[in-house]
Amino acid sequence: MVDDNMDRFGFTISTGRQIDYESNDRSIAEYILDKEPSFRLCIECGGCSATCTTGNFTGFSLRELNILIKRGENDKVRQNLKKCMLCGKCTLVCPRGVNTRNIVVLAKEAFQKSDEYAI
Amino acid sequence: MNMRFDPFVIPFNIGLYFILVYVVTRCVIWFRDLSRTDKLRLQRGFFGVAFVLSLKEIFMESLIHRKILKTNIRLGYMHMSLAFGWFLLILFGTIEADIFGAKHLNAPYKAIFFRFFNPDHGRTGFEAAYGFLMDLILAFILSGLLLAVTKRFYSKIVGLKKTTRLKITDKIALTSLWLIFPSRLLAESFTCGAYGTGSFLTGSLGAWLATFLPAQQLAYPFWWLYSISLGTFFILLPITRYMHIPTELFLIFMRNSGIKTGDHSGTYTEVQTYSCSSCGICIDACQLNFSAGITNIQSAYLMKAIRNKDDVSEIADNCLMCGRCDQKCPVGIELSPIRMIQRRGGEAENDIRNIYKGYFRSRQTIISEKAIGSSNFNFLPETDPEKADILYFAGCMTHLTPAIKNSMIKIFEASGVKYSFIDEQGGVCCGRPLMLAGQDKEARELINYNSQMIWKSGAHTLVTSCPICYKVFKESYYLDVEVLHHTQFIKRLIDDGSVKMNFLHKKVVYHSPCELGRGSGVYDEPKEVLNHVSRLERSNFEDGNSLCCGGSLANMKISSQNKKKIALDAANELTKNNPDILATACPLCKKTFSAVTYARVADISEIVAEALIVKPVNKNSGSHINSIKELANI
Amino acid sequence: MNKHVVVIGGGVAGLEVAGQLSKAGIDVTLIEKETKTGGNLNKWYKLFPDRRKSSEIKEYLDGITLNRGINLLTNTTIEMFNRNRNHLLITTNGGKELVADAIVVATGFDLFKSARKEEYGYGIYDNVFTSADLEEMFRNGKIALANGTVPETIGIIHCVGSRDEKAGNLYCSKLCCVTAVKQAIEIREYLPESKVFCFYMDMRMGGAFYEELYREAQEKWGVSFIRGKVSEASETIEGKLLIKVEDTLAGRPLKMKLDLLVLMAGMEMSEGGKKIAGIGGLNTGENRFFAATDNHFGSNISNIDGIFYAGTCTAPMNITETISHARAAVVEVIDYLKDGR
Amino acid sequence: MNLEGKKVIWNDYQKEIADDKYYYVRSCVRQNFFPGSETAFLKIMREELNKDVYEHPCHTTCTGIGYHSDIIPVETTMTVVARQFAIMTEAGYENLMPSCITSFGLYTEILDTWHHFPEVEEKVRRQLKKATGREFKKPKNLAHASDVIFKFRKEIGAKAKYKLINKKTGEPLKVVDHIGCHYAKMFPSKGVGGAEYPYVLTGMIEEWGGQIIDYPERRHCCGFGFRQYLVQANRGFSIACSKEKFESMKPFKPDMIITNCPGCPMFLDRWQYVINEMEGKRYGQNGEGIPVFTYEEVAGLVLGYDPWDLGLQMHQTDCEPVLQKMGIEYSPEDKYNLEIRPSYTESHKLINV
Repeated sequence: MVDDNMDRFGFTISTGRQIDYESNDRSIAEYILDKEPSFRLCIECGGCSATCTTGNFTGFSLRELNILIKRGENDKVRQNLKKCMLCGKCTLVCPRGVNTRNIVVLAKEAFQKSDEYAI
Repeated sequence: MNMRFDPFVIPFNIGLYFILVYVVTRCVIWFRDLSRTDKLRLQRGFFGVAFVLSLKEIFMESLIHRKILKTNIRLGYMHMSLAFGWFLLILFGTIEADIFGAKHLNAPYKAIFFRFFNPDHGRTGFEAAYGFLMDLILAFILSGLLLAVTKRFYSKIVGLKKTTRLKITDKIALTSLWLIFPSRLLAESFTCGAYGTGSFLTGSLGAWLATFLPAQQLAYPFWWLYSISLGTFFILLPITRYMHIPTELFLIFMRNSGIKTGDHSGTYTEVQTYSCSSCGICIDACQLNFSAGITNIQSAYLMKAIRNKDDVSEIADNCLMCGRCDQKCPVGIELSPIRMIQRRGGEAENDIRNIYKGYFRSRQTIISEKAIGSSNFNFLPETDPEKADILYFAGCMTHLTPAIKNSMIKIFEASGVKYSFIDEQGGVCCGRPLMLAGQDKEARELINYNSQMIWKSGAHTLVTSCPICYKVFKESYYLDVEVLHHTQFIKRLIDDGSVKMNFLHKKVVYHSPCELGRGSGVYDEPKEVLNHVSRLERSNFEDGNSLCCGGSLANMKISSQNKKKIALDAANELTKNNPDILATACPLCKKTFSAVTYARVADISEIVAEALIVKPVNKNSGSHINSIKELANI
Repeated sequence: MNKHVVVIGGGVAGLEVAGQLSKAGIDVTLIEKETKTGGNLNKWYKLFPDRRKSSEIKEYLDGITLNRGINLLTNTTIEMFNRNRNHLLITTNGGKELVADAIVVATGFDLFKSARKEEYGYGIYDNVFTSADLEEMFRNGKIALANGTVPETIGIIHCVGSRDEKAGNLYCSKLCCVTAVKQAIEIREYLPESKVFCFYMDMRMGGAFYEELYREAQEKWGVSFIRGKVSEASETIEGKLLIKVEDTLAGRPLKMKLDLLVLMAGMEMSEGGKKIAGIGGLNTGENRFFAATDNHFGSNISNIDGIFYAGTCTAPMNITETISHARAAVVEVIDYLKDGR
Repeated sequence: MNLEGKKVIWNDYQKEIADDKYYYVRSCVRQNFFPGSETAFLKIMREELNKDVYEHPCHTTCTGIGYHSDIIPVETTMTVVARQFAIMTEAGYENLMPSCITSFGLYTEILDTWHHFPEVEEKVRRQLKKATGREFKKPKNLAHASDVIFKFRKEIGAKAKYKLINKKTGEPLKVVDHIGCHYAKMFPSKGVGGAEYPYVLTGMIEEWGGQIIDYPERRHCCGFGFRQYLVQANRGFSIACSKEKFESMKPFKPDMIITNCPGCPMFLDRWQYVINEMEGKRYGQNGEGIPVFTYEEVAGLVLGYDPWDLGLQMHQTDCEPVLQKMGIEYSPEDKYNLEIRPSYTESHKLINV
């Protein structure tokens, strides 16, 4: 269909980057919030991403993943989560005492449980 | 007069023969399920010294309960009086029946209900003396029983802060157990009262009862009660925690034959879980309990949950893996390894529990292998480390405590050994944290990556500052490289005189990190190093008994508040006599403690660096070459 | 004879000044344009950070003023200033002449007129309210939409009329962030089922116990904080408010449907203040608030001899700061009245 | 929705609109794609309202399209605009009335720039003098053609043969207004009703019996965006913008869209067709599109002009549904019957001056 449009018109209707809060699925976030309330305390300071070992090698940012989970933008999270080495430096630097490692573990769990996202 | 048989013994007989058959079958099944090697071990053990050792241990632990006695005298006495006392009762009862009975080699019930079948036995002389002995043993048991009953209702008495919760079948079994000895007492007393026999306990009690009660008529029902409670207890045994009584014997024998828990659940794990008597000593040992007030995840509960085939994931993950319970467990169950197995496993399927399942259990295995999906560390760059004899791997945590890192560099430079700091720019995680989260597959990827790097460097020694790394390098990396924690390395430098240092006149107390101490058995070197440079003071929590700082990476679930509570308690304990320095050998411990205490917290490497006499070292002096040789144990 | 000081403005600052001066034995006339004193304090039901009732503050202030029988002129405004040697002559709207040895200007602030941020549709969309409107709802103990139903999703927009060149205010009103946090918590208390979202540019939790309140809002009340300035609101067919914002921390634009929108209106120099500045020739700053002669030592002193400032007519302040500033003004006045006169 | 609130804002945005003697400047896009509109406009101004509307054949594009596509430097644009002013000055007119919103925006922007930077104006004057020997006065009044129609909406309403009312049901037609971005978004004070809640078209609709509907993406660009459309690679974005608007207005079941910018009707009209071709989506009722009109066309319909004289056959989304609702008689067979129509020759005459 899309290619078909390309042939006929030379372009297709672009899809926006806008997060549509209502239509997004935040079940993953709810699963985590339920089991790890400290998830709420994140103020997106980025300390975790700054110290992150994986972050040294890739664009992996736990801060970003945290917020994407909360917004229900789960695809990117699913693709990146497994890069985490669980080394725990993030937990050590977090100024809000967020149990970051557990968030990663729970997120993996949650994805595992919801078929549509299974890693 | 001498009766042959009476119907009231039937319940007892049923129970007795049932349990005998049951236990034998279970042992056969367990044996059948063992791996080939373990089977061999067991066979060899049976005809070897292991058998003798086991008998000794069984006597010491299963009857006398030495370990429990050591940790908690009252609790120990309780277990001993019941176990050992009952054993004696049976032993001497059998002998009694054999000597004084109508004929030799009686059926068991003849011994158990001897007094019933020989009511007017024991009036004079040797018989009386023997009767006295039997009464004595009974009194011994009853005293223990008294403790047990009070413990149930008021556990403080036996010095336990927390006592395990029970399921209904346990309750029934417990009551029947409690009824056994009182009913025997009364049954014998009434009989004695009726016939005017019996010794100081049964005799006098019987005589007194007979003064106002129809002893003759009352004796019989109590003999029934005695028999029934025995029977019930035996029947229920397999589906209650009391299964630990027979299982423990088998466990002891297996252990002495050299069988280990390993990484996957199997017979040995199963036997261990059934050997747990839920004595609750692990609950007392657990800092999550006495510092953080978390009281539902201790090993006793884990064992129970596994036995009941509950979903244990919540319990299994909420643990510091400090290993204190392993150290304290009187039955010697390898609790942490079992917990790790649970973490590796996915959720166990919740199968319907019923009496039948209780008796004929399916094999104790993790149902679904925890599925985390293919992990993805292929972003890690190709490594080409510089060649070196000795590698220094600081570890992730050490990069958050630069003082340690810098001290180590200072020490390396001073010693003049040729080394290479492989994770100077921040390295790749050692893999242990993933393992502790039960994600072995992922951990293996990192292990392979680091192994590559270490192998390419051609080093013969690997020094790390982080006990977490140390443990995994030592246990899970297959390298022919000697792995040393920096405390061990410093010890060597001191021994072969590669470094000289002043004596700091400072009061130091040492906190042994879990992963280094209990985890890897490195207790002495750190203390020796500290002794060498400072005044090392003893604390109440040394070596195997040392506390956890609470910062452990092993606990995924604990909140930062609870971590703090644990750290605070531990720090307060250690700094009781206000030392100048609270020394540790782990960056994580250091970080955790620094946050909660005003005392100076320092890693041993820092203290050493402080005391170091930095002298220009002649890089190619012979002595230096030797020291390298020694280091490498060439 | 006794000294006489006229205090203009019967809000927190004015009342405190009047009270302290009369305590010091000085005759005070307090001029208030409204029928009753209290000023903006009356608009608030409970106060951050400890959520005490504003009426308690009011009671205290009345206690040190009205009940001490100071001369209070309500429904009164100033029409003219004149100087006669050391005396300041004031003409009120009623044509009343007052002779004062000193004047303390405590004209306070006005809330930013939220309708000026047209894109948020205050006064146009039925379910857009200001922080003050919400306080009124709290006072009446009922949070409801225009059609009387209970809102489920509530959005709070920070910095409405503050730090906004388009609104002509470059400064930070300081109190809106913490007010938003306080009101978010209160909403969750009234409506446990509701979800509350705060849209902020920066969380400015400068004051004592502000950050703790912020933490409580997240931890205990599950309030979501989204970093981004809402660009526009519009009404959907089902009467919900569709807002557009960039979730700057996710780096993505975001649209969301809300039942109710609360605008954290900023603080502006009051109209009364502007008028006084005009007729009295008092200096005002870029931010249109009164300009004190020295930011550090003279924050109460105006460019005209004998006229002093107290409270939010000089800059946004919370009540604690306002009262301190008022007391400082009293010290300046007494000092001024002493020397040479 | 609280109309009172809107009125408050409308009061803040009153603008002065000259009432006669206009210098009319045609629109590149409009005269090509909706020629009927400008013809109708002139007819209305001259014949219905008896206004003096002057236009000069030598006036050129304002270069707005090139300017907004970043291919013409602003000074060049200013000089070209200065030339239009010069021609107007020479003709003795002072009230500039562009047909194009982008021109309107551009003129406003230039005048504002000159106001703040007189030296720029001076430079432009020199350049124009050098290039063409012309000199100019700045217009006394600058109003978009739609402003003027807004000004005389009542007069037009008074002469109305049809109203924006569904003849059958008697219900007012639901009308979506779309204001060209360059009308007021740059200079809200220069637009009737400002930028957030523009009143210029709303006023006409109300006056002529229709009911204006407010929908979430009201403010959104039609999708032209100049380089967004002109560069083929960007067209996906252009059409996405239009789609966003259609999706947003659909639930309100609008009967028609009315615009005051030449580009907007073009895109709102043509993109409806393309979206339907691509995704088989239509946004009007019973499988039809939503007819899109220029304000001139609507005024013409209200005054009872023949739809085909207005050039409604040039629309890609059929207008018949609205014609039927309004109860306008029209002959379907004449739709594409391009015999000379008097109005055309008339407009040709004008151009051949």
